[in-house]
Amino acid sequence: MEVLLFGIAKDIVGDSQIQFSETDKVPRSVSELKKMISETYPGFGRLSSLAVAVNSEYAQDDVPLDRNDEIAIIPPVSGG
Amino acid sequence: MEVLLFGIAKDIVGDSQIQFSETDKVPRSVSELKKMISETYPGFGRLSSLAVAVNSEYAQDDVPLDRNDEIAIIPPVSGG
Amino acid sequence: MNKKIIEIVDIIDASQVFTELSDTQSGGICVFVGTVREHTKGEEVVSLEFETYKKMALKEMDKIAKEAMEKWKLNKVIIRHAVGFKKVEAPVVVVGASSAHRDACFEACRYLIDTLKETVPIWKKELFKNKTVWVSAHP
Amino acid sequence: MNKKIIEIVDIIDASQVFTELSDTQSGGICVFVGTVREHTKGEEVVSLEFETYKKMALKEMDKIAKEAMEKWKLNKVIIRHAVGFKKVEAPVVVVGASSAHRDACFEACRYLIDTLKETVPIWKKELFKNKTVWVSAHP
Repeated sequence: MEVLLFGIAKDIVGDSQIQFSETDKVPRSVSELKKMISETYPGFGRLSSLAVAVNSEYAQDDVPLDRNDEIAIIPPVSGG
Repeated sequence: MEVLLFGIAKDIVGDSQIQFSETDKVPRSVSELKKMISETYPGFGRLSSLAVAVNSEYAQDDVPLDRNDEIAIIPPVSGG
Repeated sequence: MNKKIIEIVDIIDASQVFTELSDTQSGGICVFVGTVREHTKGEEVVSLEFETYKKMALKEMDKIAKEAMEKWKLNKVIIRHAVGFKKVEAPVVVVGASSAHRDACFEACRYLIDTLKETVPIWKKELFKNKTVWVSAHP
Repeated sequence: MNKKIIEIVDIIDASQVFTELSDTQSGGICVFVGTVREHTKGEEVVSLEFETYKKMALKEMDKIAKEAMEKWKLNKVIIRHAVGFKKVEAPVVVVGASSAHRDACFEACRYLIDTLKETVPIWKKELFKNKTVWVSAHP
Protein backbone atom coordinates (compact mmCIF):
# COMPACT_ATOMS: atom_id res chain seq x y z
CA MET A 1 0.00 0.00 0.00
CA GLU A 2 1.24 3.41 -1.01
CA VAL A 3 0.23 6.76 0.47
CA LEU A 4 0.91 9.98 -1.47
CA LEU A 5 2.20 13.03 0.37
CA PHE A 6 1.88 16.71 -0.51
CA GLY A 7 2.92 20.07 0.89
CA ILE A 8 4.02 20.00 4.51
CA ALA A 9 3.25 16.26 4.72
CA LYS A 10 6.24 15.64 2.44
CA ASP A 11 8.44 17.74 4.72
CA ILE A 12 7.22 15.90 7.83
CA VAL A 13 7.96 12.47 6.37
CA GLY A 14 10.96 13.52 4.30
CA ASP A 15 9.60 11.71 1.25
CA SER A 16 6.83 12.07 -1.32
CA GLN A 17 5.14 8.84 -0.23
CA ILE A 18 4.82 6.27 2.54
CA GLN A 19 5.01 2.61 1.61
CA PHE A 20 3.33 -0.11 3.66
CA SER A 21 4.81 -3.42 2.56
CA GLU A 22 2.86 -6.67 2.84
CA THR A 23 4.71 -7.59 6.00
CA ASP A 24 3.96 -4.28 7.76
CA LYS A 25 0.81 -3.64 9.69
CA VAL A 26 -1.36 -2.08 6.99
CA PRO A 27 -4.07 0.49 7.88
CA ARG A 28 -7.57 -0.82 7.14
CA SER A 29 -9.42 2.48 7.36
CA VAL A 30 -8.84 6.21 7.09
CA SER A 31 -8.86 6.57 10.88
CA GLU A 32 -6.29 3.79 11.27
CA LEU A 33 -4.07 5.45 8.69
CA LYS A 34 -4.29 8.82 10.48
CA LYS A 35 -3.48 7.18 13.81
CA MET A 36 -0.52 5.24 12.42
CA ILE A 37 1.13 8.18 10.67
CA SER A 38 0.57 10.49 13.66
CA GLU A 39 2.31 7.96 15.90
CA THR A 40 5.24 7.47 13.55
CA TYR A 41 5.55 11.16 12.56
CA PRO A 42 4.54 13.46 15.45
CA GLY A 43 4.58 16.45 13.06
CA PHE A 44 1.14 15.41 11.79
CA GLY A 45 -0.31 15.96 15.25
CA ARG A 46 0.72 19.60 15.15
CA LEU A 47 -1.14 20.48 11.94
CA SER A 48 -4.31 22.60 11.92
CA SER A 49 -6.16 19.70 10.34
CA LEU A 50 -5.46 16.42 8.58
CA ALA A 51 -7.55 14.87 5.83
CA VAL A 52 -7.21 11.76 3.71
CA ALA A 53 -8.25 11.27 0.11
CA VAL A 54 -9.16 7.87 -1.28
CA ASN A 55 -9.21 7.64 -5.06
CA SER A 56 -8.90 11.42 -5.22
CA GLU A 57 -11.98 12.15 -3.09
CA TYR A 58 -12.05 13.34 0.50
CA ALA A 59 -12.73 10.30 2.69
CA GLN A 60 -14.34 10.17 6.15
CA ASP A 61 -12.64 8.30 9.00
CA ASP A 62 -14.71 5.14 8.56
CA VAL A 63 -13.86 4.62 4.88
CA PRO A 64 -12.04 1.28 4.43
CA LEU A 65 -8.72 1.19 2.60
CA ASP A 66 -7.77 -1.30 -0.08
CA ARG A 67 -4.25 -1.77 -1.38
CA ASN A 68 -5.41 -0.84 -4.86
CA ASP A 69 -6.85 2.48 -3.74
CA GLU A 70 -5.01 5.68 -4.52
CA ILE A 71 -4.52 7.09 -1.04
CA ALA A 72 -3.24 10.58 -0.20
CA ILE A 73 -2.63 12.62 2.92
CA ILE A 74 -4.18 16.09 2.58
CA PRO A 75 -2.64 18.61 4.97
CA PRO A 76 -4.42 22.00 5.39
CA VAL A 77 -4.97 23.38 1.89
CA SER A 78 -3.92 26.93 1.04
CA GLY A 79 -4.65 27.55 -2.62
CA GLY A 80 -5.89 30.81 -4.06
CA MET B 1 -29.90 81.08 -20.76
CA GLU B 2 -29.12 77.71 -22.33
CA VAL B 3 -30.18 74.30 -21.05
CA LEU B 4 -28.41 71.16 -22.30
CA LEU B 5 -30.46 68.09 -23.15
CA PHE B 6 -29.44 64.43 -23.19
CA GLY B 7 -30.97 61.05 -23.92
CA ILE B 8 -34.75 61.03 -24.02
CA ALA B 9 -34.85 64.75 -23.10
CA LYS B 10 -33.46 65.50 -26.56
CA ASP B 11 -36.19 63.38 -28.15
CA ILE B 12 -38.91 65.09 -26.10
CA VAL B 13 -37.78 68.58 -27.09
CA GLY B 14 -36.56 67.67 -30.56
CA ASP B 15 -33.32 69.53 -30.02
CA SER B 16 -30.10 69.22 -28.04
CA GLN B 17 -30.78 72.37 -26.03
CA ILE B 18 -33.43 74.82 -24.91
CA GLN B 19 -32.69 78.54 -25.24
CA PHE B 20 -34.28 81.14 -22.98
CA SER B 21 -33.72 84.52 -24.56
CA GLU B 22 -33.56 87.73 -22.52
CA THR B 23 -37.12 88.58 -23.45
CA ASP B 24 -38.51 85.20 -22.36
CA LYS B 25 -39.51 84.43 -18.84
CA VAL B 26 -36.28 82.90 -17.53
CA PRO B 27 -36.35 80.25 -14.75
CA ARG B 28 -34.75 81.51 -11.55
CA SER B 29 -34.37 78.17 -9.79
CA VAL B 30 -34.17 74.45 -10.54
CA SER B 31 -37.81 73.98 -9.52
CA GLU B 32 -38.94 76.79 -11.80
CA LEU B 33 -37.00 75.26 -14.68
CA LYS B 34 -38.57 71.84 -14.09
CA LYS B 35 -42.05 73.38 -13.94
CA MET B 36 -41.55 75.42 -17.11
CA ILE B 37 -40.22 72.59 -19.26
CA SER B 38 -42.89 70.18 -18.00
CA GLU B 39 -45.59 72.66 -19.00
CA THR B 40 -44.09 73.28 -22.44
CA TYR B 41 -43.14 69.63 -23.10
CA PRO B 42 -45.60 67.23 -21.41
CA GLY B 43 -43.23 64.31 -22.18
CA PHE B 44 -41.10 65.32 -19.17
CA GLY B 45 -44.05 64.63 -16.87
CA ARG B 46 -44.14 61.01 -18.00
CA LEU B 47 -40.52 60.21 -17.09
CA SER B 48 -39.60 58.01 -14.10
CA SER B 49 -37.65 60.92 -12.65
CA LEU B 50 -36.22 64.26 -13.69
CA ALA B 51 -33.06 65.87 -12.36
CA VAL B 52 -31.19 69.04 -13.17
CA ALA B 53 -27.45 69.61 -13.08
CA VAL B 54 -25.96 73.04 -12.48
CA ASN B 55 -22.32 73.40 -13.44
CA SER B 56 -22.14 69.62 -13.90
CA GLU B 57 -23.37 68.76 -10.38
CA TYR B 58 -26.78 67.45 -9.38
CA ALA B 59 -28.78 70.41 -8.06
CA GLN B 60 -31.69 70.39 -5.60
CA ASP B 61 -34.93 72.21 -6.43
CA ASP B 62 -34.04 75.33 -4.45
CA VAL B 63 -30.74 76.01 -6.22
CA PRO B 64 -30.87 79.39 -8.00
CA LEU B 65 -29.99 79.62 -11.69
CA ASP B 66 -27.74 82.20 -13.24
CA ARG B 67 -27.46 82.81 -16.99
CA ASN B 68 -23.74 81.97 -16.81
CA ASP B 69 -24.36 78.59 -15.22
CA GLU B 70 -24.00 75.44 -17.27
CA ILE B 71 -27.45 73.92 -16.88
CA ALA B 72 -28.51 70.45 -17.99
CA ILE B 73 -31.64 68.31 -17.82
CA ILE B 74 -30.80 64.83 -16.52
CA PRO B 75 -33.45 62.26 -17.43
CA PRO B 76 -33.29 58.82 -15.70
CA VAL B 77 -29.73 57.52 -16.12
CA SER B 78 -29.10 54.03 -17.49
CA GLY B 79 -25.36 53.51 -17.77
CA GLY B 80 -23.55 50.27 -17.05
CA MET C 1 0.69 54.27 -12.41
CA ASN C 2 -2.38 56.11 -11.24
CA LYS C 3 -4.22 54.78 -8.23
CA LYS C 4 -7.51 55.80 -9.80
CA ILE C 5 -8.42 55.40 -13.46
CA ILE C 6 -11.60 57.22 -14.55
CA GLU C 7 -12.36 57.20 -18.25
CA ILE C 8 -15.05 57.49 -20.89
CA VAL C 9 -13.86 55.88 -24.11
CA ASP C 10 -15.16 54.79 -27.49
CA ILE C 11 -13.96 51.20 -27.27
CA ILE C 12 -13.18 49.17 -24.16
CA ASP C 13 -10.35 46.67 -24.16
CA ALA C 14 -11.12 44.57 -21.09
CA SER C 15 -7.93 42.55 -21.45
CA GLN C 16 -5.72 45.27 -19.99
CA VAL C 17 -7.61 45.80 -16.73
CA PHE C 18 -5.65 43.37 -14.55
CA THR C 19 -2.37 44.98 -15.56
CA GLU C 20 -3.88 48.37 -14.74
CA LEU C 21 -5.06 47.26 -11.28
CA SER C 22 -2.02 45.16 -10.40
CA ASP C 23 0.44 46.29 -7.75
CA THR C 24 2.81 44.78 -5.23
CA GLN C 25 0.54 45.41 -2.23
CA SER C 26 -2.53 43.65 -3.62
CA GLY C 27 -3.44 40.03 -3.07
CA GLY C 28 -6.74 40.31 -4.91
CA ILE C 29 -8.28 42.06 -7.89
CA CYS C 30 -12.03 42.02 -8.52
CA VAL C 31 -13.41 43.23 -11.84
CA PHE C 32 -16.90 43.50 -13.25
CA VAL C 33 -17.49 43.90 -16.97
CA GLY C 34 -20.92 44.82 -18.27
CA THR C 35 -21.61 43.50 -21.75
CA VAL C 36 -24.39 43.78 -24.34
CA ARG C 37 -26.93 41.00 -24.02
CA GLU C 38 -28.74 39.67 -27.06
CA HIS C 39 -32.15 39.69 -25.37
CA THR C 40 -34.01 42.10 -23.11
CA LYS C 41 -37.37 40.92 -21.82
CA GLY C 42 -37.50 38.33 -24.57
CA GLU C 43 -36.86 40.76 -27.42
CA GLU C 44 -33.79 40.59 -29.61
CA VAL C 45 -31.47 43.58 -29.26
CA VAL C 46 -29.69 44.68 -32.43
CA SER C 47 -27.35 47.06 -30.64
CA LEU C 48 -27.12 49.57 -27.81
CA GLU C 49 -26.26 53.22 -28.07
CA PHE C 50 -24.67 55.01 -25.13
CA GLU C 51 -24.71 58.75 -24.75
CA THR C 52 -23.17 60.78 -21.94
CA TYR C 53 -22.88 64.24 -20.44
CA LYS C 54 -19.17 63.65 -20.34
CA LYS C 55 -17.95 66.46 -18.10
CA MET C 56 -20.48 65.59 -15.40
CA ALA C 57 -20.13 61.83 -15.87
CA LEU C 58 -16.38 61.97 -15.24
CA LYS C 59 -17.00 64.03 -12.09
CA GLU C 60 -19.58 61.55 -10.81
CA MET C 61 -17.35 58.57 -11.63
CA ASP C 62 -14.50 60.24 -9.78
CA LYS C 63 -16.74 60.75 -6.73
CA ILE C 64 -17.71 57.09 -6.73
CA ALA C 65 -14.08 55.98 -6.92
CA LYS C 66 -13.16 58.33 -4.07
CA GLU C 67 -16.06 57.12 -1.94
CA ALA C 68 -15.00 53.51 -2.50
CA MET C 69 -11.43 54.34 -1.49
CA GLU C 70 -12.74 55.91 1.71
CA LYS C 71 -15.05 53.00 2.52
CA TRP C 72 -12.55 50.21 1.82
CA LYS C 73 -8.77 49.82 1.93
CA LEU C 74 -8.08 49.74 -1.80
CA ASN C 75 -4.83 50.03 -3.69
CA LYS C 76 -6.23 50.85 -7.13
CA VAL C 77 -9.63 51.55 -8.62
CA ILE C 78 -10.85 51.70 -12.20
CA ILE C 79 -14.12 52.95 -13.68
CA ARG C 80 -14.19 52.98 -17.48
CA HIS C 81 -17.36 53.39 -19.53
CA ALA C 82 -17.82 53.20 -23.29
CA VAL C 83 -20.06 55.43 -25.42
CA GLY C 84 -21.46 55.09 -28.93
CA PHE C 85 -22.98 52.06 -30.63
CA LYS C 86 -22.26 48.65 -29.12
CA LYS C 87 -23.02 45.26 -30.60
CA VAL C 88 -23.97 42.10 -28.72
CA GLU C 89 -21.11 40.82 -26.45
CA ALA C 90 -19.25 44.13 -26.56
CA PRO C 91 -18.00 45.38 -23.18
CA VAL C 92 -19.68 48.66 -22.22
CA VAL C 93 -18.35 49.20 -18.72
CA VAL C 94 -15.41 47.96 -16.65
CA VAL C 95 -15.15 48.60 -12.93
CA GLY C 96 -12.66 47.05 -10.55
CA ALA C 97 -10.47 47.38 -7.52
CA SER C 98 -7.39 45.79 -6.03
CA SER C 99 -6.72 45.31 -2.34
CA ALA C 100 -4.56 43.36 0.09
CA HIS C 101 -7.45 41.02 1.00
CA ARG C 102 -10.36 39.94 -1.13
CA ASP C 103 -13.29 41.21 0.98
CA ALA C 104 -12.43 44.82 0.17
CA CYS C 105 -12.08 44.45 -3.60
CA PHE C 106 -15.27 42.35 -3.93
CA GLU C 107 -17.38 44.79 -1.91
CA ALA C 108 -15.87 47.83 -3.61
CA CYS C 109 -16.39 46.38 -7.09
CA ARG C 110 -20.05 45.81 -6.38
CA TYR C 111 -20.39 49.30 -4.95
CA LEU C 112 -18.73 50.84 -8.02
CA ILE C 113 -21.14 49.32 -10.54
CA ASP C 114 -24.27 49.74 -8.38
CA THR C 115 -23.55 53.41 -7.74
CA LEU C 116 -22.50 54.09 -11.31
CA LYS C 117 -25.87 52.82 -12.50
CA GLU C 118 -27.66 55.15 -10.08
CA THR C 119 -25.82 58.42 -10.47
CA VAL C 120 -23.59 58.70 -13.55
CA PRO C 121 -25.21 60.66 -16.41
CA ILE C 122 -24.97 58.02 -19.11
CA TRP C 123 -28.01 56.97 -21.14
CA LYS C 124 -28.56 53.71 -22.93
CA LYS C 125 -30.84 53.32 -25.92
CA GLU C 126 -31.83 49.83 -26.93
CA LEU C 127 -32.19 49.35 -30.68
CA PHE C 128 -34.61 46.56 -31.57
CA LYS C 129 -35.67 45.61 -35.09
CA ASN C 130 -38.76 47.84 -35.08
CA LYS C 131 -38.20 50.39 -32.33
CA THR C 132 -35.75 52.12 -30.01
CA VAL C 133 -36.13 52.49 -26.24
CA TRP C 134 -34.33 54.77 -23.80
CA VAL C 135 -33.73 52.36 -20.90
CA SER C 136 -35.35 53.23 -17.53
CA ALA C 137 -36.81 56.47 -18.90
CA HIS C 138 -40.40 55.55 -18.10
CA PRO C 139 -41.93 53.98 -14.98
CA MET D 1 -16.70 27.29 -26.32
CA ASN D 2 -16.97 25.32 -23.11
CA LYS D 3 -19.42 26.51 -20.50
CA LYS D 4 -17.01 25.45 -17.77
CA ILE D 5 -13.25 25.94 -17.88
CA ILE D 6 -11.33 24.09 -15.15
CA GLU D 7 -7.55 24.17 -15.39
CA ILE D 8 -4.29 23.92 -13.52
CA VAL D 9 -1.54 25.65 -15.46
CA ASP D 10 2.04 26.81 -15.05
CA ILE D 11 1.42 30.42 -16.05
CA ILE D 12 -1.82 32.39 -15.90
CA ASP D 13 -2.63 34.94 -18.56
CA ALA D 14 -5.43 36.93 -16.93
CA SER D 15 -5.98 39.03 -20.04
CA GLN D 16 -7.90 36.32 -21.88
CA VAL D 17 -10.53 35.64 -19.21
CA PHE D 18 -13.21 38.06 -20.44
CA THR D 19 -13.07 36.56 -23.92
CA GLU D 20 -13.38 33.12 -22.35
CA LEU D 21 -16.42 34.09 -20.28
CA SER D 22 -18.14 36.23 -22.91
CA ASP D 23 -21.32 35.08 -24.61
CA THR D 24 -24.41 36.56 -26.19
CA GLN D 25 -26.69 35.79 -23.21
CA SER D 26 -24.56 37.53 -20.57
CA GLY D 27 -24.94 41.11 -19.44
CA GLY D 28 -22.29 40.80 -16.74
CA ILE D 29 -18.97 39.10 -16.10
CA CYS D 30 -17.37 39.07 -12.65
CA VAL D 31 -13.77 37.93 -12.24
CA PHE D 32 -11.48 37.61 -9.26
CA VAL D 33 -7.72 37.31 -9.70
CA GLY D 34 -5.54 36.34 -6.76
CA THR D 35 -2.02 37.77 -6.96
CA VAL D 36 1.20 37.51 -4.98
CA ARG D 37 1.50 40.23 -2.36
CA GLU D 38 4.87 41.60 -1.36
CA HIS D 39 4.17 41.45 2.36
CA THR D 40 2.53 38.93 4.66
CA LYS D 41 2.15 39.96 8.29
CA GLY D 42 4.76 42.64 7.76
CA GLU D 43 7.39 40.33 6.33
CA GLU D 44 8.69 40.64 2.79
CA VAL D 45 7.82 37.70 0.56
CA VAL D 46 10.42 36.74 -2.04
CA SER D 47 8.12 34.36 -3.90
CA LEU D 48 5.41 31.76 -3.45
CA GLU D 49 5.51 28.14 -4.47
CA PHE D 50 2.29 26.30 -5.28
CA GLU D 51 2.02 22.53 -5.27
CA THR D 52 -1.05 20.45 -6.07
CA TYR D 53 -2.50 16.97 -6.07
CA LYS D 54 -3.59 17.65 -9.61
CA LYS D 55 -6.03 14.82 -10.28
CA MET D 56 -7.97 15.52 -7.10
CA ALA D 57 -7.68 19.32 -7.42
CA LEU D 58 -9.29 19.23 -10.88
CA LYS D 59 -12.11 17.07 -9.52
CA GLU D 60 -12.72 19.45 -6.62
CA MET D 61 -12.57 22.51 -8.89
CA ASP D 62 -15.08 20.84 -11.19
CA LYS D 63 -17.42 20.18 -8.24
CA ILE D 64 -17.24 23.84 -7.18
CA ALA D 65 -18.05 25.04 -10.71
CA LYS D 66 -20.99 22.61 -10.91
CA GLU D 67 -22.30 23.70 -7.52
CA ALA D 68 -22.10 27.35 -8.58
CA MET D 69 -24.01 26.58 -11.77
CA GLU D 70 -26.71 24.89 -9.70
CA LYS D 71 -26.95 27.71 -7.18
CA TRP D 72 -27.00 30.58 -9.69
CA LYS D 73 -28.12 31.05 -13.29
CA LEU D 74 -24.71 31.25 -14.95
CA ASN D 75 -23.73 31.10 -18.58
CA LYS D 76 -20.03 30.35 -18.17
CA VAL D 77 -17.68 29.61 -15.30
CA ILE D 78 -13.90 29.53 -15.08
CA ILE D 79 -11.57 28.26 -12.36
CA ARG D 80 -7.90 28.35 -13.29
CA HIS D 81 -5.07 27.92 -10.80
CA ALA D 82 -1.35 28.22 -11.33
CA VAL D 83 1.36 26.01 -9.82
CA GLY D 84 5.10 26.42 -9.40
CA PHE D 85 7.08 29.46 -8.26
CA LYS D 86 5.35 32.83 -8.45
CA LYS D 87 6.91 36.26 -8.01
CA VAL D 88 5.27 39.34 -6.50
CA GLU D 89 2.30 40.61 -8.60
CA ALA D 90 1.98 37.35 -10.54
CA PRO D 91 -1.58 36.03 -10.89
CA VAL D 92 -1.98 32.70 -9.11
CA VAL D 93 -5.69 32.05 -9.49
CA VAL D 94 -8.48 33.31 -11.74
CA VAL D 95 -12.13 32.56 -11.02
CA GLY D 96 -15.11 34.10 -12.74
CA ALA D 97 -18.61 33.73 -14.07
CA SER D 98 -20.90 35.35 -16.60
CA SER D 99 -24.65 35.73 -16.24
CA ALA D 100 -27.61 37.66 -17.62
CA HIS D 101 -27.77 39.89 -14.53
CA ARG D 102 -24.97 40.97 -12.24
CA ASP D 103 -26.20 39.57 -8.91
CA ALA D 104 -25.56 36.00 -10.07
CA CYS D 105 -22.04 36.51 -11.39
CA PHE D 106 -20.92 38.53 -8.33
CA GLU D 107 -22.24 35.98 -5.84
CA ALA D 108 -20.94 33.04 -7.85
CA CYS D 109 -17.48 34.58 -8.22
CA ARG D 110 -17.21 35.04 -4.47
CA TYR D 111 -18.41 31.49 -3.89
CA LEU D 112 -15.86 30.09 -6.34
CA ILE D 113 -12.83 31.64 -4.65
CA ASP D 114 -14.07 31.07 -1.07
CA THR D 115 -14.80 27.39 -1.71
CA LEU D 116 -11.61 26.86 -3.69
CA LYS D 117 -9.61 28.08 -0.72
CA GLU D 118 -11.40 25.64 1.57
CA THR D 119 -11.44 22.43 -0.40
CA VAL D 120 -9.07 22.29 -3.38
CA PRO D 121 -5.84 20.38 -2.64
CA ILE D 122 -3.36 23.08 -3.51
CA TRP D 123 -0.63 24.13 -1.11
CA LYS D 124 1.17 27.43 -0.91
CA LYS D 125 4.66 27.86 0.50
CA GLU D 126 5.82 31.37 1.30
CA LEU D 127 9.49 31.96 0.69
CA PHE D 128 10.94 34.71 2.86
CA LYS D 129 14.58 35.77 2.99
CA ASN D 130 15.46 33.44 5.88
CA LYS D 131 12.72 30.83 5.99
CA THR D 132 9.89 29.08 4.18
CA VAL D 133 6.37 28.57 5.54
CA TRP D 134 3.56 26.28 4.37
CA VAL D 135 0.58 28.60 4.66
CA SER D 136 -2.23 27.58 7.07
CA ALA D 137 -0.44 24.36 8.01
CA HIS D 138 -0.28 25.16 11.72
CA PRO D 139 -2.90 26.64 14.06
